Amino acid sequence: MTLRLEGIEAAYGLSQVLFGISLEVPSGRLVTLLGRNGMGKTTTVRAMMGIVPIQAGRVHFDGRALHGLPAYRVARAGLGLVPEGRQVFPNLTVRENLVATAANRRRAAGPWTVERVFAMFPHLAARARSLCGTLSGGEQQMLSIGRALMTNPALLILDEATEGLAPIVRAEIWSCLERLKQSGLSILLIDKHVEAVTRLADHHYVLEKGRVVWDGTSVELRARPDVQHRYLGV
Amino acid sequence: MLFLMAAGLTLVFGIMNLVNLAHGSLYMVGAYLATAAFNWTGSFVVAVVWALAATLVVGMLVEVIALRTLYERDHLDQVLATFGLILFFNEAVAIVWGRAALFTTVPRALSGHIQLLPGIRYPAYRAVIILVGLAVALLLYVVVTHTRLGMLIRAGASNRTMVAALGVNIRLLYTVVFGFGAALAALGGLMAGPIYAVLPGMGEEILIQVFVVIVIGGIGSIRGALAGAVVVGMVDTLGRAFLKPTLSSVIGPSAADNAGPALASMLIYILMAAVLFFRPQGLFPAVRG
Amino acid sequence: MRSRARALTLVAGLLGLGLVPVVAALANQPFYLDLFRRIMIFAIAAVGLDLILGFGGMVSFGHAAYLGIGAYAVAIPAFYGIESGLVQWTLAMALSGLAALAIGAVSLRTSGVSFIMITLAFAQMLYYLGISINAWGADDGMRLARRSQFGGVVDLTNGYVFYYVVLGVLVALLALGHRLVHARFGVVIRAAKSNEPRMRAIGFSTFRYKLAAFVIAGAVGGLAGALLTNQTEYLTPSYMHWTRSGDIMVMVILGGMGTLYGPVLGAVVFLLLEDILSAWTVHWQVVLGPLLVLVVLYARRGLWSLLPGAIARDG
Amino acid sequence: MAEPLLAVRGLTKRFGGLVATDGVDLDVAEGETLAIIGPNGAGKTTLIGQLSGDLAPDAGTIRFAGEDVTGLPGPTRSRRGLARSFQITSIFPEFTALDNVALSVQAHAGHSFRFWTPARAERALREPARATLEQVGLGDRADVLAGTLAHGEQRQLEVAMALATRPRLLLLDEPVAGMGADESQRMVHLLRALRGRHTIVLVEHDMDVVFALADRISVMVYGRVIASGAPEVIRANAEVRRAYLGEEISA
Repeated sequence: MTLRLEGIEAAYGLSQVLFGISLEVPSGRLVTLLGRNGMGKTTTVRAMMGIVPIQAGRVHFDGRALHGLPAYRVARAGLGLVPEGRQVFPNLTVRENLVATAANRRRAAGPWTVERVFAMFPHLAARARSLCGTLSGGEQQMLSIGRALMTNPALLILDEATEGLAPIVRAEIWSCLERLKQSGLSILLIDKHVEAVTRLADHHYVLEKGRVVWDGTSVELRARPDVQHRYLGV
Repeated sequence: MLFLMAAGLTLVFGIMNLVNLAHGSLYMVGAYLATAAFNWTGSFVVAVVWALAATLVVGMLVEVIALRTLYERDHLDQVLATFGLILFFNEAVAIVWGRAALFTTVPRALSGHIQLLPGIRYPAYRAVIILVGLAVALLLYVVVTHTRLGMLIRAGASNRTMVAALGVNIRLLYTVVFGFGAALAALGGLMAGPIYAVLPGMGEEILIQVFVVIVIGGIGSIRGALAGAVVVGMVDTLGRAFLKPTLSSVIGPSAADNAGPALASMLIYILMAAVLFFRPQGLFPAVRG
Repeated sequence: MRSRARALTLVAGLLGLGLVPVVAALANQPFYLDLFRRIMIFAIAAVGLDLILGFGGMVSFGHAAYLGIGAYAVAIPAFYGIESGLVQWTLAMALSGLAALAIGAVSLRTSGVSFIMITLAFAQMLYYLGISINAWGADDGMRLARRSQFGGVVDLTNGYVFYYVVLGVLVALLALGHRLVHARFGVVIRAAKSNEPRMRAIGFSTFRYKLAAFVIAGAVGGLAGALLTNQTEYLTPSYMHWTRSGDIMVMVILGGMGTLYGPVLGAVVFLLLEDILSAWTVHWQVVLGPLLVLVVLYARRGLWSLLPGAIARDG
Repeated sequence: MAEPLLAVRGLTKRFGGLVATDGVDLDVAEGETLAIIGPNGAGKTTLIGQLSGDLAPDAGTIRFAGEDVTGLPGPTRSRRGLARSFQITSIFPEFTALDNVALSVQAHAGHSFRFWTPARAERALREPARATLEQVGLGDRADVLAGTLAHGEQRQLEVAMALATRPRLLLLDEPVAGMGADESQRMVHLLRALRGRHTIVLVEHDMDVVFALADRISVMVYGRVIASGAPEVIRANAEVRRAYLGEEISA
C-alpha cells in the first residue's frame, strides 16, 4: 500500500510550480510535507489527486499507475483527501456530508460508518442535522476528515489540517491522527506546526520553490535547526 | 404546465447552477417529436415514450458537446452559449418540419370532461396535466432532499472538484441529470402540443414566463417553482379574463379593448418587478434543496 | 508600444468605415452604403451596452427595448407632423434614459441571474405594449413618412450625408466613452464589477453610479433607435424583441467585452456574417447558433483581443 | 475619561439557531489598540462585520465618535472614518496597487460623477495614494497589478487601502493570516508605527502579534466577551487559559 511520486512537474497556467517532486509514503506510515507558503505543497497534493494536470513524472499507489487519471479515479484507488480550507458542502447537513460521497470500494473489513465518525468526533454528533455552513472552523475540519474516512481510503491526505484553529482544537486533531496512525492507516500530512509534527510523523519532506530540498526522520529534523530556520522560518 | 417547465429548469438551474435558455428549445423538441410520433403511430403512449427518450438523449448530447465546460463559468457565458443553442434548435426544427405550425388532437381517452363538483366541469386533459405536474413535483422533491443522488447533485452544485476528489464521477452524473431536466421540458412540451400550436419558437414564449415563475418563487427551490407557477398561472388567466371588462367600465370600452390585452400580458412582468423589488431573493428563497 | 499598435488598428478601422461610401459609389453598389450604415447604428447600441455589460458587469438582457423607445420617439412625433430631428432625437434619448432609470432602479436591487431575467422581462413588457397599441400600428408597425429634418442644414434623405452623420455619432461616442471609462465615474463602475463588497468597505455607495451608467447606456440605445428608424424608414415592435437584445449582446461579446472598441468590430463581423450567411440559406441561424457557442467556449475575450496590440486587460 | 471613540452595547446577531455575537459590550478609547482573540467560530469576524456595517445586528447599539451608527450602511460608516480590512484578502486584482489605494482616496474626495479628467491624471488622488503605499512598504510595487502581488504584499495592500480613507478607527481582521514568520514581523512593525495616530481593533490568532501590539485584549468565546484587560492580566487569567490558550503558551 505504498504511495510513490517520481519527478512530478506541474504548472498553473504559464508559471511552473513543481520542478520534479519525488517522495514515498510507505504503508502504515505518517509522512509530512513541510515548507513555507507558496512552495508547492498544495500543488503537489492537487497534482497527485489528478485535480491539477501533471506535466511530467509518475504516481504509483499499491503498484498501480495513477498519473494522468481524473480525480475520481485516483480517489477510487484509495486516496482520501482532506483539502486545504476544508471545503465541506455548506448546503448539505453534517450527516449528508458524510453519507453523500461515502463508499467502500475496496471491501475493507470493518468499514467506516457515520456512528464511528461521530464516536471519534463527538462535537459532530450534536450538529448532525444542521447545515454545515453554520459550523465553526474546528467542527468543519473534523467533518472534512470524517467525510474522507467514509470513503474508506488506504491513504489519507490532510492539507493544512490545523490551519487557523485554536490550540485546543489543534490538539484534538493531533490526537485523532495519532489514533488513525495506530489503526494502520498511512497518512500524508501538510502542516506548519513543526514542533507538533516531529512528535507524530515518521518521515518528513521539506519543499522550497517546488523542489524537495531535504528529507529525513523526525529525529534528524529536530537535530537540524538550520533546516528548520532556513526553510520553515521557525 | 408552467410548473413542469419550471421544475425542470429549477433542477438544472437552481441545483446545477446553470442558466439554460435552451430549456425552451427542449420543450419545443419534445412537442415536435411527440407530434410526429403521434401522427405516425397514432398512439399517444408511444409518442410520449419516444419523445421523452429522444429528448433525454438530445439533452445529454447537448450537455456533453456544448455545456459541459460551462458549469464553472459565469452566468453570462451560459446565457450566450444557450442563446446560440436556441438559434440552432429553432432553425433545425424549421428545416425538418417547416415553419408552419403542426396541430395534434387531444387523445380520445382524455378528451372528455370530468365532474369536479356538481355543476363544475373541467376538461379531463387539463386535469391530467395538473396531476402530472404535482406528481413530478413530489418526485423531484423527494429525490433532491432525501436520496443520495440528490445530495450528490447539491454537493456538486457547490463544489464539483471536491465531489470528484471523493471518488464520484460528477461529470457523468451531471450529464444524466441534465438529460432528465431536458426530458422534463419535453414532457411539458408534448402535453402542451394539443393545446397550443407546435411551431418554431414556441419554446421561447413560455421560457420567459417560466423564468418569471422561478424568479418569483425563489431560485433553486422546488417549492418556490410550484408556488411561482400557481401565482403566475392565476394572475395570467385572471388578468386575461377579467381585466378587459373591469377596464372598459373605467375608461370606456374602445380604449379598454385596446389597452386590455396589452396590460394583461404585461401583468406578470409587473408582478415580477414588484416581487423582486420587495424580496429580491423570491418568495421561497432556496434553502438549497 | 502596445497602445500605439492598438491606436493604429483603431484609426485603420475608422478610416475603413469612412471610405465605404467612396468605394460603394465607385463600385456603383449603394447596397453597401445601407449595410454599413446599419452596422454602425448597431455598433452605437453595442458600445452603449458595453459600458454597463463589459465595464460594469451588469448583464442587461433587454437592451433592444431602448432601441424600440428611441425608434418610437421618432416615428410617433413624425406621425403627428413633428419632424424636427433635434426634437425627435433628444426625445428619443430622454425617453429611453427615463425608461432605463425606472427599469434600472428596480433591477439593480437584484444581482446575478435575477438581474438578467428582470431586464429581459421588462423588455418583453415593452414589446407587448408596442404590439398591442393599435393607434401606432400595433403588430405591423409604422411607416416613417420623412427622415428627421434638421432645417435643411443636414439633409438625411441623402444617403451619404446620413452615413457620415452616423459615423460622426459613432466616433463622438467612442471618444466620449474613452474619456468616461478612464474618468472617476468609469473607474467606480469598473471597480464595482471587480469587487463590490470592497467598494462598499472603502466608502462607495455604488448603486447611484451603476444606475447612472444604466441610464447613459439606455439613452445611447435610444439614440441608436432613432437612427435605426431613419435608416429603415419603417418601425415594428419586433425591434424590441428579446432576440434583438440577444443580437446586441452577441456583438459586444463577439467583439470583446470591456474594450469599448470591441463591440464595433463585433457589430461589423456579426452583421456581415448575417448578410453573407443569409445569402446562402434562409436557415442561416442554424450555422450562427453553434458559431456563437464556439465563440463563448474558445474566443472568450472576443475578436478585439486577437488583433495586434490589444492589451490583455482593460487597464 | 472622555466618551470612548467606539462604544458597543449588547450587540447580538443570530444565524438560524447559532448565536454568533451574544450581547457583546466593548469600549475602545481614542488612539488605543484593542486585540480580540478567541477560538474559531467565537464570532470575531461576525463582530467586525457588524461594526463595519456589512452585517445588520439583531439587537444592541454601536456608538462611534459620539454618534449612534447602528443603522448606518457600510459606505456611510466608512465616510465617518471607520475603515476595515478583510480576513480573506479582498482587493481589485485587475487594477495596479496604486489604483487600488487611489480608489480609497477617491471614495473620500467628493463625488465621482466626473466624466472627463482621467482618474489616473488627478494628482489629488495619486499623491496621497502613493504616500500611503510607501507607508506600508509597497512604494516600489505601485505599478504592479494587485492580482500578481505575493500573498503577504496583498495583505499589506489591504491595510494601505484602509489607511488611505484616513480613518479614525481601523478594523483589522486577521492581518497576518497565512503569512510566514518574517512577513508577519514586517506587518507588526507596520502596525506598531500606526499606534497613537489611529485607533485599531485587531482580530488575530497569532499570539506573538497580539502581545506585541495590543494595549488591551478582549477574549471572545461562543459569541460572548469573557474577559477584557491588559495583556499581562489576560495571559494570567485562568479561565482564558483553559478556554483558549491551552497549554501551548507557557507563560
